[in-house]
Amino acid sequence: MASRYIANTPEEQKRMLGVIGAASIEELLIRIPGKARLPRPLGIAASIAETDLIRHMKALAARNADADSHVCFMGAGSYDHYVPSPINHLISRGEFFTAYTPYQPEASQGTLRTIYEYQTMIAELTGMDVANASIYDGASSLAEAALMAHAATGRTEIVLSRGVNPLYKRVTATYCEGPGVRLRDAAAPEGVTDLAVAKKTVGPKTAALVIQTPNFYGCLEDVAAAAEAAHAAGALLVVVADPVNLGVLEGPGKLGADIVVGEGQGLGVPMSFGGPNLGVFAAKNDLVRRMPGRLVGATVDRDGERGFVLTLQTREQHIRRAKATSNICTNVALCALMATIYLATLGRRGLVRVGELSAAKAHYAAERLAKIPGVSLRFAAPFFKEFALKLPKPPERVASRLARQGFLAGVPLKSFDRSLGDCLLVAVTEKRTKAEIDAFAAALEKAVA
Amino acid sequence: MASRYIANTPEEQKRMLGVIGAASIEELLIRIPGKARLPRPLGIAASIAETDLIRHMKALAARNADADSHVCFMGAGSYDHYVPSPINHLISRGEFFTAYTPYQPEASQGTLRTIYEYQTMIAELTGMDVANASIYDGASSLAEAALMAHAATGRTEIVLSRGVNPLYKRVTATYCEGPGVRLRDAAAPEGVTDLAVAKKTVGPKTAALVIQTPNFYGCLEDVAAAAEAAHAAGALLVVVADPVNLGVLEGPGKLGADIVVGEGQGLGVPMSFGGPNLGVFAAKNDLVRRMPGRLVGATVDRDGERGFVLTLQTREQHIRRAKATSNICTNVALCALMATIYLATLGRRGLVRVGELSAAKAHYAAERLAKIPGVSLRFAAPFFKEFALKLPKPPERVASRLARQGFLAGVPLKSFDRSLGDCLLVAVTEKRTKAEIDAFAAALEKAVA
Amino acid sequence: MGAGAYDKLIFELSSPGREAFSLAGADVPEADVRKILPEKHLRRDAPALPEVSEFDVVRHYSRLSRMNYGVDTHFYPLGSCTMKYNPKINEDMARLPGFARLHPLAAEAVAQGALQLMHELARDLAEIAGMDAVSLQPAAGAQGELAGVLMIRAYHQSRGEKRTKVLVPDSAHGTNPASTAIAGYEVVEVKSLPNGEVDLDVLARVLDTDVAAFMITVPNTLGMFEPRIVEITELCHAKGVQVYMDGANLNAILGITRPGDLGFDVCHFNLHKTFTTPHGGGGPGAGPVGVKAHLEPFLPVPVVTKDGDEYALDWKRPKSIGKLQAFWGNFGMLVRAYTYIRTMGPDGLRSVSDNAILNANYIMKRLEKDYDVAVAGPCMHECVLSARRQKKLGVTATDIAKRLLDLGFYAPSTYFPLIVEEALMIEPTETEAKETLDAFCDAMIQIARETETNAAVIHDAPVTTPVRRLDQTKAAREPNLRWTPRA
Amino acid sequence: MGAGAYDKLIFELSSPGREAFSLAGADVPEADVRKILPEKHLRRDAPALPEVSEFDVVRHYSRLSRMNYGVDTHFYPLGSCTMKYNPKINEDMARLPGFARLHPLAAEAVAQGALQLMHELARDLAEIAGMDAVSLQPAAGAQGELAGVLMIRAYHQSRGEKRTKVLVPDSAHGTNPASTAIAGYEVVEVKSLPNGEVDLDVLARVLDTDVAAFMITVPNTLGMFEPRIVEITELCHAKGVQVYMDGANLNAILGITRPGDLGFDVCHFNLHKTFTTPHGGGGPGAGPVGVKAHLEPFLPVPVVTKDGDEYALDWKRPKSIGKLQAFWGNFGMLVRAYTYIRTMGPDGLRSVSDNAILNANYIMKRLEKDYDVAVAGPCMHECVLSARRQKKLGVTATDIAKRLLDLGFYAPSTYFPLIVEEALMIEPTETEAKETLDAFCDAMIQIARETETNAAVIHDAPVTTPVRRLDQTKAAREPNLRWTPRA
Ligand SMILES: Cc1ncc(COP(=O)(O)O)c(C=O)c1O
Ligand SMILES: Cc1ncc(COP(=O)(O)O)c(C=O)c1O
Repeated sequence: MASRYIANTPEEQKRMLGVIGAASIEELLIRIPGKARLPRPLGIAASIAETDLIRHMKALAARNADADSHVCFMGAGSYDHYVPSPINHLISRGEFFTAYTPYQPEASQGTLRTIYEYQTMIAELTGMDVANASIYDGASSLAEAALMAHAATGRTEIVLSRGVNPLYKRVTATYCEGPGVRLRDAAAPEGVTDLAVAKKTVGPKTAALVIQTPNFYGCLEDVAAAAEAAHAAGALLVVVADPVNLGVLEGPGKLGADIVVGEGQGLGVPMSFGGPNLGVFAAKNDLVRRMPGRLVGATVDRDGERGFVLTLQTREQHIRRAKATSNICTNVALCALMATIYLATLGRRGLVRVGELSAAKAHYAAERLAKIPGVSLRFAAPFFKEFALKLPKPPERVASRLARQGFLAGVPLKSFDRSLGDCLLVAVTEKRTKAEIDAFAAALEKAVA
Repeated sequence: MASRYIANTPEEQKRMLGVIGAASIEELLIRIPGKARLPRPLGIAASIAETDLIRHMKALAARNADADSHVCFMGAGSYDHYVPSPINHLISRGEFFTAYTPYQPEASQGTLRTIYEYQTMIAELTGMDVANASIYDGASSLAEAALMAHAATGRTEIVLSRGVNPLYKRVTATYCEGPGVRLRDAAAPEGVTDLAVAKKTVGPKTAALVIQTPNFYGCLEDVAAAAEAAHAAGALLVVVADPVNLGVLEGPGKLGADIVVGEGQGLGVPMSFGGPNLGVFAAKNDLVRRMPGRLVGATVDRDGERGFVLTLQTREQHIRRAKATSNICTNVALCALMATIYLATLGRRGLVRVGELSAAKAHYAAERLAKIPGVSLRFAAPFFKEFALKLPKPPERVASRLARQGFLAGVPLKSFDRSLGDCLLVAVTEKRTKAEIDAFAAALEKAVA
Repeated sequence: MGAGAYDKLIFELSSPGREAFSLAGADVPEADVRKILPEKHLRRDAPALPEVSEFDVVRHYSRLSRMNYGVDTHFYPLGSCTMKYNPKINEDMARLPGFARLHPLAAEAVAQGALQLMHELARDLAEIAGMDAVSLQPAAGAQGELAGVLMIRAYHQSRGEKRTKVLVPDSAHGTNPASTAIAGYEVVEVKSLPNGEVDLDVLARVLDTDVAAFMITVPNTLGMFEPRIVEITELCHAKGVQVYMDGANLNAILGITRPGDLGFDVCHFNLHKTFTTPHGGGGPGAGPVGVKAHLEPFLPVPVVTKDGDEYALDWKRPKSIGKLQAFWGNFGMLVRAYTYIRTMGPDGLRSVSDNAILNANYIMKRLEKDYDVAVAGPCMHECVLSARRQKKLGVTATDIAKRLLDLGFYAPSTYFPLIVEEALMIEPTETEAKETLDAFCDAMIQIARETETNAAVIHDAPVTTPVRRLDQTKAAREPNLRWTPRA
Repeated sequence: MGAGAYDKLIFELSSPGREAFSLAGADVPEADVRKILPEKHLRRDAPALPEVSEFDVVRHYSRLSRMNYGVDTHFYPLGSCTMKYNPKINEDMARLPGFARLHPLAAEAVAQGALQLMHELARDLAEIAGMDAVSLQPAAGAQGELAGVLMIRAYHQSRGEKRTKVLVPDSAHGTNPASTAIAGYEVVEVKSLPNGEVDLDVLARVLDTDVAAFMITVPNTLGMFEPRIVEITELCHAKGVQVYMDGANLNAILGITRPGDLGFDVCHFNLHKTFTTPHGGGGPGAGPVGVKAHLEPFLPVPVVTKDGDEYALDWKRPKSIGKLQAFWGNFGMLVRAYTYIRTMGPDGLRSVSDNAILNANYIMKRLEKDYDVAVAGPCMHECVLSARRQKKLGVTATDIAKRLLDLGFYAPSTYFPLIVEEALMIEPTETEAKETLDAFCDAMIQIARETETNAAVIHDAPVTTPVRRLDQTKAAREPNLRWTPRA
C-alpha cells in the first residue's frame, strides 16, 4: 500500500535491500523475539482519504462551542485576546516550524535570535533580570519555581496563597511530591491574600511564598507587601502574573519578586482547549544558574560576528542528568515565537492599550452586570480584567443556558472552591465590544430572572 | 494618524524633509494645479480595527452559500475538485507570494523554475508542443486564441460551436470587436457539434474552428473529425479543454488541435466566486512566435549552470508595443503555481484517478437522477463529468429550494440558452460521495414532485 | 546550503510508483471508464507527470521559493509596480470559505455577501478616482485598458462618429499601445518634452477629428505630475477626444487629486499595485475600470446593482461592450483590496500617497549627486535616474541592477521609460522604512563609487544568487520551453 | 543577499511612534485606568518593547526564518528526534476554529467533539503500545516520564512498599535520570554491554527490593532492539520491579511489536517524534503516557471517559498522582497526531516502521567502510557511528557536523549516547527518499576522504551559514541573555 508520507517504492526497497544484503525488511527484524511480535495488524481505524478526513474533523470541531461561534467571557487562565494576523503566517514558515531545538547554532540562528528577543521582552515585562526560553505552561512554570526555590534555599515548605489558580496548585503538588516539599495555604477570604495571616505561616522552613496577581479571582494583590513578608522570613517571593497585563500593571520584579512565572497564552497563542500554552519563567540574576529550561545567549563567531547559542547548559538534563535543575527538554519554543511576534507587533504602546481596554471594558461589564437584580460582585477588592459574580441561580445552569444563546458566560467556581458555588468568574478582554457586553447582560438578566 | 502599514513617524518625516530641503510634504505637491486638488477627505468609510473588520467580513461571507456549507453539484466552468492541503501552504511562502514578474532572473529562479515546470505539464496534458505561463482565464485564453488564429492565417472569421461555453463566446466577441473578426456559429442541436453542418460553415475565410470537449453541456466532441473539417478548409482547430480531465481524456493535440485553451481552475485553484482563474494556453511549435503571454525558457549562466529566463519577449507589449501579439502583462502566475503543485501532487496516477472517479460518479448520479419521475437526461450523447437534466419544474425554483436544504443543485440553463429553459446542468466531481449523490437525488425527487 | 546548490526540477525527483495524493476509492458500482466512455475519447497512456511523495513536493517548492526575492524578504523598488507590503489580514479574509469556496454561478440570493462586497468596492473606487461608475471585471491593468478603449470606441460609434486613431505618448507603458491596437485603433505616438511632459504644441497639432482618445499616465512614467493636465483634458474635449488615464501610478495621488476631477473620462486601477493585492510572481492582479456617466451604458456586463438591500447582477445592458472574462472579475483580489480600503479609511489612504511621495523624493535627493536625475524634482511616488554617466565608464543600468542583487536588494525597473537613456526607475512605496531607504541609497552610492574604482565587482555581479548572469541570447535562439528527460 | 548578511534584532528596528498593532478605541464610558485602578499597581512607564510597523515585523521574522534549517527545507537526520515530514493537513485541522478557538474550561456538553477526539486518540495509542490506558496530559516526553515514574511510586506506596531506587542504563537519554530524580528516587546507573545491550548479570546483581523500577529505551539509544527484552521484564517483575519504556524510539516498532506485549508496565509516547507533530524549534510536543491496568488508578486527572455517546472529564480518582499541566494536555498537538493516525491506518503505521528501519540500515551499510559502526547491524530506525577513526586524524564528530551544514544537510545528533566515543547518531526516518539518503551518504564519505586529504575545509566549516563557528565558552563565561541598547 503506497502512502503519500513514505517515499520508498517497492522497486527502491528492493534496491536498498540489495545494497544492505538482506532479502527482505523482515530479515532486518531478527533481533526482535518472535514471541514478542504482534501477530496481527493494529486494531485502529483504516486509513481514510484527505477529503473524508476533513469532513470528519469538521464534524468533530462543529460540536465545540468556540470563541468564534460564541462571544467569550471565559478566563481563569486562558483568554480570548486579539491575535494579530501576521503571527500565524510567520510561525508557519517551514524553517521555523519544522526545526528542532537549535543544537547546531550556525544552522539555527533564526530560532536562537527569536528566543533571545523573547527572553529580553519577558525580562522587561516582568521586571526581572533574566527569562528562560519557556516552560510547558503557567502551572508547570510555577511547579519548577517551587522546586527552584526549594533548591536555592534548602528549605522544604512552599506557602501558596489561596488566590493562586487551584489548577496551578495541583500541578505544583505533583512536582513537589517526589522531593517531599510541603505545600501550605495562605488564606484569601475576601478575594485577596490575607498577608497578616500569611506572615505567620511563612517561617524558617519556608522556601517561598507564592502569590498570583491579578489572582485567580481577578483581584489585585499587594506584591510589595508580600515581598516584605517573604523576605522577612528569608524566603523567596514567587509571583504568578499574566504578561499580557504587564503593559499596565507594574512588573512584579520591580516590587520585590524573586521569581516571576505565568501563563503567556494571552500573547498571541490560540486557546486551543488549553494547550499548548506558554510557561513564562523569569528570575533575578543570582538565581540564573539554578534556572530550569533553555537559555539563549549572545556571543561571537570566528570572524567576530554576533551570533547566538544555547548556553549555561550545565544546568540541563542532557549534561547534568540526575543532578539537573529540571527534567525539561522539549519546551514550547513555537509558542514563545508567537509571543515574540505578538509583543513586537503590539509594541510599547499596543500592550498598554490592550491592558487599558481590557480593564476598562471589564469594569464597565462588572458595573453593568452587578445592576442585574440578584446579581452582585462577590469581592470588593480591586480587580483587573476578571471578576467573580454572585448569581441567584446555579451558575452551571445559567452558563449552559447562555451557551445556547451564543455566550460563553464565564467559569462556574464551584469545582474550584465549594464556598463559591454560587459564583461565576467573568473575564473581559479588549476584544469584547460594549454591544456584546450589553447583549450579554440582557441575556444574563433573563437567565437569572 | 499612525497606520500599521506606514513606517514613517512624524519625526522621521521631518528628518527626511530636512534632507530633501522641503518644509512640508505639501511642498512636494507643487506641480499639482490647485484647482485640481481634492478639497475634502475621500468619502469612504473610516478605518476600522482588525477584530471589527474580521467580524464584518465574516458576516459578509456568511451570507454566501459556499461549497463547504453546501454540497456542490455546480460546474459550467468552475468545479469543486479536491485541493491537496500543501498547495496553500507553499504558495503562501512570501518569496513566491510577494514577488513580481521575474524581470531579474537571477533573483527569481524560484518563480521561473515553477513556470517552466508548469509549461511542461500543460504541454504534456494537452498533447501540444508548448504552453505559455498563463492567461487570465479560460475565456480570455480562447479570445487570445481567436486573435492568434486571425493573425496566423490572415483570415477574418472564427467559427464557434454552440457547444462552447456561451460566456467564453461573449469574451471572444469582445476581443474580436476591434480587429473586426467575425464570429459564426456551428450548431450543436443534440448536445454535440453537428460537424456536417460545421463543415459547410468553415470555409476560405475561416481562421479557426473552435470546439469544446467535454463541451458546455458536458458532452464529448469528436476532436479528430473537427480537426479534419478545419484543416480541410485551411483553418486551424482550437479546442477548449479542461486540463483536470486530461488524465483520462486524450490530449486534443494528439487528435489534431492546433491550439488548446481552457480553464485550469480545477487544478487546485479555489473557485473564489469565479476569479482569479487560470487561463491555459498551448500551441504547436510553428505558432510559438505568435503566442500571447510570457514564456520561460532554459538557458545557462556564466558558469555554464542551468538557469531559467523569460524568453521570446519580442512578442510582448513592453518591446513590440502596438505590434505585440497580445496586450497581456500581469497574468495569473500564482494560479499557475497552484496548478503546478497540484499536478506534482496528483502526478501520473492521481490525475487519472481524479478523471476516473469524476466520470464514474457523474454517470452513477445521471442514472440515479434520471430515475426520478419527470426527470430525464436532456442529451443522449456521451458525457464526462457533467450533464443536462430536464426537469418537470422550473430549474431556478428547484435550485433555490434545494439550496435551503444544503445542496448547490446545479446551473439552470435558461440564461445561457432559452431553448433549454427546463434544464439544469449538473456536475459531479471525485469529491462527491455516493451518499451525497443519493441524498441529493432524494431531495430533488421531493422538489420536483 | 545556499539554496543555490539545489538544481532539481520536480520531474527529476520522480520515481515510478511514488504517490503524493490522497483519494478515496470508488464508492459507486461502475468505476471503469473504459466501460463508461467511448474508447476514442480516452488517453492511450497516462500523462508523463512526476511521481513523488507529498514530502518531495513540500521540500521541492519550499526550496524553490528560497531562490526568489520577494517583498516579504527584500526591498523591491521596482518602478511602476508599486511593490508595497501585502497585509496578511487580506490573505486571511480572502480564504474565508464564504468567499474562497463560493461558486461563481451561485444564485444571487445566496451570494448576497459577495455581491455587497463588490458593490461597495466599486463605489469606493469610484469615489477615490472621482468617477461615476466602476466595473470590477478586468483581470489586470492591460485588460482594464482594453475595456476602457472599447468603451470609448462604442461611445463614438453610438454618436455616429468614425474615429480611427488613439494618441499615446512615447513615454507610455507598452500595454497602452498594445491594448489600443487590439481595440482596433491606429496608435499614434506623441513625442514628449525632454522632461517627460506632454508637448502641448505637438498635441494640438495631432489632435484632429480622427482622434478617438488620448491615453496618458498620471503621474507620468517619469514619476512627474503633468502640471498642465487640466489644460490637456480640456483641449482634448474641445476636439471631442476622450481622455484615458492609465491609473498604474494612482498610489501617488490618493485623496490628493482625482482623475475625474482632472477631466479624465476613463481610468483603470491596478489593485495589485495601489491596493496591496499580491503579485504572486506575475499575477493575478485586478484592473477595475472607472468611467464618467456618459460612458456608463457601455460598461462590461454584468454590473452589480443594489435595489433596497438586495444586490443583483444586471445583464440587461444593450450598449455594453460585453464580457472580458468568464465571470465577474478576480474576486479573490477584490476581497483583499476591500479589506485594505476598510483598514485604511480616508486618512490612511491619503497618508499612503503622502509617504510614497516623501520616500521617493528622499531617495531622489540622496542619489542626485551620484546619478543623473531624469527630471529635476520634486517627483511623485517614484523617481527615474539615468546611468548615462556610469555608462560612459562601461557600467550599464543592467550592471547596476545585478550588483544591487548582491547587496541584498531587488533592482529598480530598468530601461523604462524608453525616453530616458539607461533608465533606473525607483519606486520605494510608503510601506518602506527610512532605514531601508538609507541602506538602499548607500548601496547605490557604493556602486557609483565602484564604477570608478572597482567596476569588475559590478561586471561579475551577481555572485550571491542561485545562478549568475544568464544567457538570454541562447534562450531566444534555441528555445527550450519544456523539460525533457536528460538523455 | 545571503540572508546571512542580515544582523538585526527586532529592537534595532524600533523607531519611536511606529505602530504595527490594530486596536479599536474604547467604546465604554470610562477608559482611563488611572481612574479605575489603584496607582500602586500600575506600571510607572510603558515597557521598553519595540516600536515597529507591521511590515517591519513580517520582513524581520521572514528573514530570521531563512537563517534556520528545517525539515521542510533540509534533510535533518538528528538521531533520537525523529525529524520526519510534518503533514500540512495536520496544520489545517489544528487551525479549525472549533479546535483552535475552544476554551479549555468550556462545559463538557459544548466540547463533545474535542473530548471525543481525545478519547479516540488515547484508545488508539493504547492499542499501538499494547497498554490498557493512556493519559494525554503530559506536555512532552520528559513530563511523560515524570508522570510514569510517579505512578510507579504511587503504586508501590499503595502496596505499602518503600522502594527508593530506579535503575537507568548509562546509555539513557538525560531526561530519564532527571525525571526519576524529580520523582524522588535515587538513580542507579546500570552499565551496558559494549554493544549497548543490557548486561543481565549486572542487572540481576543490582535488582533488589529497594528497586522501584527499571527504565529503559526500546529500541535502545544505539538504535538496537534489546534481544532479551522479554527476559529482562520478566526478571524485573520477579523482583516486584516495574519496567518503564522510554517510547522516544517508537517509530521503529509500530505494528511490529508493542511495549505492553514486551512486558512493560508504563511507556510514554513522543507525538512530536513518532506522530508527526512539528518541533517548532524546540517545542511544543506532547508526551502521552500509557500504563497497564494495575497502574490505571494512578493516572493524572482528569481522565476522558465515554458513557454511551457522552464524553466527560473524570476528576473523581482518589489515587491519581494529580495534574501535570493546568489543563488537559497539548490539545493542538493531539489534533495533529489524531489526524496523522487516521490518515495512516494500521497498514500505513506498519510501513512507517518498515521503511524507517530500511532507511537506517541503508545508511549504516553505505557508511560502514568509512566510519566505525557502534554496533554491527541490522539496526532499527537509526544507526550510531563513531568518528573515533577520524578523531585520530584530528577531525571530531563536531567537525563532521559542521562540515555537513556546508554540504546542505543538518547534522546527526553528536556525542549521544554517551557510551559511544565521538558518536554520530543518524535517524533518517521513513519520509526521506533514497536519493536524499544517497546524497547524504555521499557527503559523509566525502568528509571521510577530506579528513585524510583536506581536513582544513572541515575545520573551517561552516562557511555557508549566516554565522561561522560560535564561541560557546564566551557565551557561558560572560552570559549575555537579553538585549540592551548598544551604547
Ligand atoms: C504604467 C503601467 N501601465 C500599465 C500596466 C499594465 O498593468 P497590468 O500589468 O496589471 O496589466 C503597468 C504594469 O506594469 C504599468 O506599470
Ligand atoms: C530517547 C529520548 N528520551 C526522552 C526524550 C525527551 O523527550 P521530550 O524532549 O519530548 O521531553 C528524548 C527527546 O529528545 C529522547 O530522544
